[in-house]
Amino acid sequence: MEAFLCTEDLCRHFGGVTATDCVCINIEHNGLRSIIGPNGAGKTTFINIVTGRIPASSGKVLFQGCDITNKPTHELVKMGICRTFQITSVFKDLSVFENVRIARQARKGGSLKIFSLKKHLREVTEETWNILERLDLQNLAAEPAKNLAYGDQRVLEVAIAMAGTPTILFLDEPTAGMSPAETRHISDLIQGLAEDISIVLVEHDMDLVMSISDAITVLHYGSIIAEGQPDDIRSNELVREAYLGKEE
Amino acid sequence: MDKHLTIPDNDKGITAYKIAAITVLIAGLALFPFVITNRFYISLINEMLIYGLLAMSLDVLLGYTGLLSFMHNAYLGISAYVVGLFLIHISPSSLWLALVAGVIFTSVVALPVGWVQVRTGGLAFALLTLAFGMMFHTIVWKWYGLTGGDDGLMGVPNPAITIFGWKIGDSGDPATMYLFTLVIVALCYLLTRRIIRSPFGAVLEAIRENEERAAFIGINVRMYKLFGWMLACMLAGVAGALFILYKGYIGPTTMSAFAGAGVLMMVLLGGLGTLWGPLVGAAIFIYIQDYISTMTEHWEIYLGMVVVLLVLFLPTGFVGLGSYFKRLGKE
Amino acid sequence: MKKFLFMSALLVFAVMMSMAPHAAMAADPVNIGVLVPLTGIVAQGGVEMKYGIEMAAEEKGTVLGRPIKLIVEDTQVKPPVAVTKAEKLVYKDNCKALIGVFSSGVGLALAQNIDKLNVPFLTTHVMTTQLYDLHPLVFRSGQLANDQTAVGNVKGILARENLKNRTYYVLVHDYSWGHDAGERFIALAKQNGIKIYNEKYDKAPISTKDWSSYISKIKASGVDGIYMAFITNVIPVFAKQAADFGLQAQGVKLVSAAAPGPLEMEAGGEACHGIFGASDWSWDVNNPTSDAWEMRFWEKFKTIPSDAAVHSYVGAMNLFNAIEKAGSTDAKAIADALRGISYDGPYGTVRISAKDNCMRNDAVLTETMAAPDNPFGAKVYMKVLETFPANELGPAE
Amino acid sequence: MGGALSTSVDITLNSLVLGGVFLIVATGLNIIYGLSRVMNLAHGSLYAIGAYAGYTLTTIGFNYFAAIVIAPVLVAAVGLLLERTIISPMRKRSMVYTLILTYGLMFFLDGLIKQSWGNEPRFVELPAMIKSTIPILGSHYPVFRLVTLFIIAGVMTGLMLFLNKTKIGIILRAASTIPEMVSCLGINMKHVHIGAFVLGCALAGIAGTIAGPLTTIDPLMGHEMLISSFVVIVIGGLGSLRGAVFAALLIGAVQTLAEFFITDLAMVIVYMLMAVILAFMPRGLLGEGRFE
Repeated sequence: MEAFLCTEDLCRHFGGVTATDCVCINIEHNGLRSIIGPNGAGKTTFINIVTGRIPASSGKVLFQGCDITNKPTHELVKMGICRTFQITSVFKDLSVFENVRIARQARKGGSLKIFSLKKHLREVTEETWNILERLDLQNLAAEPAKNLAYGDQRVLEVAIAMAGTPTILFLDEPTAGMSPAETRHISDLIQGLAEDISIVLVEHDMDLVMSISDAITVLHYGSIIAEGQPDDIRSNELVREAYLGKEE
Repeated sequence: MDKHLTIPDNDKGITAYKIAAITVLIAGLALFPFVITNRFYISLINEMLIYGLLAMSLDVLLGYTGLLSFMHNAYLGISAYVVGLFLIHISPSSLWLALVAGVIFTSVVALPVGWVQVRTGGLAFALLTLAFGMMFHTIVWKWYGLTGGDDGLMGVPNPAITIFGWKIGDSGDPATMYLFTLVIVALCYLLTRRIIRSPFGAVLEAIRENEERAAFIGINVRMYKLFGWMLACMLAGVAGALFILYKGYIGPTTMSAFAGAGVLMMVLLGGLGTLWGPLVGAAIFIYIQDYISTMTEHWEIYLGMVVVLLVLFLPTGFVGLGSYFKRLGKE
Repeated sequence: MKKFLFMSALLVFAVMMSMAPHAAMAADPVNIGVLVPLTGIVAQGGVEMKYGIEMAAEEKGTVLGRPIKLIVEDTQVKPPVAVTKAEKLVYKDNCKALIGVFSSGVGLALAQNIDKLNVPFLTTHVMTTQLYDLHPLVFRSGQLANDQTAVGNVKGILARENLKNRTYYVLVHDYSWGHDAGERFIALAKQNGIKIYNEKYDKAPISTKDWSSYISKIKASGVDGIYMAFITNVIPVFAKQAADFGLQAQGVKLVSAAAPGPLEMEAGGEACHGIFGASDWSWDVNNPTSDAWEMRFWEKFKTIPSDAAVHSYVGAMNLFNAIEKAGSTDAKAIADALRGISYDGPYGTVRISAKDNCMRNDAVLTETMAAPDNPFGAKVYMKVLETFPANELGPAE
Repeated sequence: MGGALSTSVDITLNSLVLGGVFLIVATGLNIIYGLSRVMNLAHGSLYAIGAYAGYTLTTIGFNYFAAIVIAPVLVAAVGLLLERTIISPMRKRSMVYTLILTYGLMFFLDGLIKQSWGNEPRFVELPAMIKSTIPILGSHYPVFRLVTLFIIAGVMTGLMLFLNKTKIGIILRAASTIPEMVSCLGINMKHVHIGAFVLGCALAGIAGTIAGPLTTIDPLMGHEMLISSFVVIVIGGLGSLRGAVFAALLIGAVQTLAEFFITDLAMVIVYMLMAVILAFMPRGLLGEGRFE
């Protein structure tokens, strides 16, 4: 069965340093795959290449069979490949509602209308409210994004990504800097999403990863050292070495 | 109304106060030439309106799309020269044809320039506008045969202003020209205000706020930056056409780098991202430049001081004053 | 925000109201608009023009029994600024005539707007030949026009052994006056057998500050004479930089299309020695009227009397006499009175020709050199070598 | 007296002198931008203040060489005053406001120059021994322009030694590449910013004092120099000192040749090159430039 999204020998060099070393990965239609690895393992670089933020040095990225390597970001998003960032990236001065609405409008179309008013795009407005309600942000709708608490801003960013009706969603350390309560809220949310779309989660919180992932890939120095179910990974010798170093 | 169809706060929309304020303002400006028949003030307000339109067009670029242009007055200059040359050489009476020719030529020039400009952002974009602006300035300054070089364009006729055949007056007469300018500037303002509040305008604001996130929600950032650039240049083209009709003269100094940065100051004086703020900013700048300079030779010192103090203590400009005090009140 | 918007709309409206002119002043004095460059590179020339006009107004006292009120505005030698200031003088300050203006670019731009302004416009330092018979309300009574200077310079060169058989390199400022001065000299010089190195004369932008490449080009051409048409302030600058390259030391002679002002020559110092040029006057001219005028000017302003000042003085006198002769401040009446009027001033009779609205007067050929002792403390002065009668200068009448 | 050889000597030396002045002004601008990310539009006015300071010093009795040392110190003092009062609060603000602030500052300084020194062009009295010309390959070239070349070379080598050899210099260079790291090493970034701005202003002052006798000293001399120095730092690569050397010599040569052969459109080609580099090679000629 042809993979939903797969990469063939994807490489990326920064000068002499190889950040991504011939990674081949297959991602299914839905379900939650986590990518873990020590700091500097090349997790974020991998996501940056796949989502078009930085060009690949060599190798291919295939999405539903067609080659999307180095395509411009906005075309990838139109195909349903969305992401959030390690450092929260939202529209600070715009209201929470506008943050999600503009994402919805960009995805649904209507951006070229220069004479009609925003409220004339009825479906966009309605769908925006639905997303906000699903993520429990509706009572913050009028607040400018910059006034939100850190946790809420992370949730907003997920909302923005969801407004792009993604078919595959890359989440780059969504729970970084969150309180346990907020982490639980996000992980329930992610699990809910994973039912109908494919989620790729980059995360350091091992308990979270082990508890909700369907499959885990472990990166170390840019290449895959282990892949499989959470239980296999927990007991895998190579993974422990990568994290804890060799026992003398 | 169903909650799901309302957009919270972001669009105050047209309220009674705002309509009243705008009508009072436009009525006041329209009655002005009949109340005060002294042609000096009519010309002064006329110049304020024209530079206000130019400052507003720069605000579309800077305040709404977040792109800083050093020499936006270059596109005013190009349009003014084209309209002037059209009136001198092609047909001295057809006003509307000249205006359209000016705006179209400016857009035709602005398109390829825009295509190169949008490949950059931030400081590179600003320096690129300086490079292109100085290029146009040097061409106009050196092409003595066509543009008259340092002397500027001489002998630009004043065609009659006719709307659908009905002759309103001669564009040489300040009162008629003033009303003509007022109508065109008001139309451009209302049109631009509508565009800014449209879905297209929302995309521009998203690009201003966070260009990378805008790309990551599916916006073709370069294409929309180019549209924003074209809108700003076309409005500057209209301002240029009005300038040559009002002043009957255009020279390289109007297109210089320092006049360009002057327009930047007008936008700041007025207030970024408020669209009508720059109109107020232009009025203040012209008032200082034309009126105070008759009082003292050293008006530049005062203008420099005003700008420095403004940037340090009141970055939101005079128009932002209101929200500034409101915030002070709230804290 | 809403309330604020309403308030600011009223504010703008109120500001406009406040600019309305206060109660019309008693229409007692005759207002004359003076347009001179008080900032920019020719500010010194502008100040001297202002002094000349002020002196004339003071000595004339009244016109039509009413005091003369001068309202001075700075043109910054920029055409758009001059147009705005002229509008202010005529519409706001109700001036009945405009006088002054330095540079042809500004003069021609104002002449274009004269129908709107509808007042007589007497230029005292606009040398372009385009002013001949340009407009019924536009006059010249001041610095010689380019054709008159060309005649003076060519005659002066032909009359001097050490100037006659030189090859001249023509370098001009790149604007209407510079081109006009260059073309006039080259045409007349070729008729009289004076050798010209570059008949397609070289043009340099007005903003040029470093003349080294132009000087190197002149050195490369091996000429022994330069005919320069620069704005007066730039003459000593060019002369000094040419001296730095040793041009004058190697015997190159400089002939100028415009006469530099005395203070600029002082600043230039030795490098300005040996510059030839035709002009209307220099304080070396000695006749009773001229000597008396020099002393009055020196007592009043304590600055070296210059031709820019004396032109403007004579021009102002012509204007005041014309208003007196016209018997009213009506623009057309003053204009008609100006045609044919004349004034016996420091450099003889200055008559405004009825045919082309421009003045005719005697001219002198001068050479700059170290000044003899003089009451003004000048170190450099323009020695009068030869005088040319008015009928040899300017288009036939 | 003519001859192609002597002309080429003239052209080369003239373009070297012009390029040298561009280099010093551009390096000042580069140091200020490289270290404190402040694009100083008032740099041209500081250049003009340097020229006027040199002029006033020579008129009140200092000789030319003393003036060349004292004037830049005065301009550096002005720079320090400006940095402490209006530039440092701008550090955290967006680039747009810094540009507009320095533009207002330029208006303010130009107005002050006009008020204190008036509008007429001023001339610097050169010491007698360097007023003459000496023959080089058949062309009489002014001595003081050669002296100026040596001064320019001296200033640049001094600067390079300062940046490469002294402790402060290394800190300045390090801070221009990775400001965050330098502050982690316990170096007070405030002093680095002050040092950079003052050094940049001093360089503008030196260039002004040197250029005084070469060109006309009038209030507007700073405007053109500002645009030329922008062209130089962009083509050389923003913040790249070595890039500025090549770009300055290139622009100096193009401008001198354009004036010599009266090709009007030469400067248009320069601006086109600037546009191409900005759009397609933002790191500049040597690929060392960086846009923040």
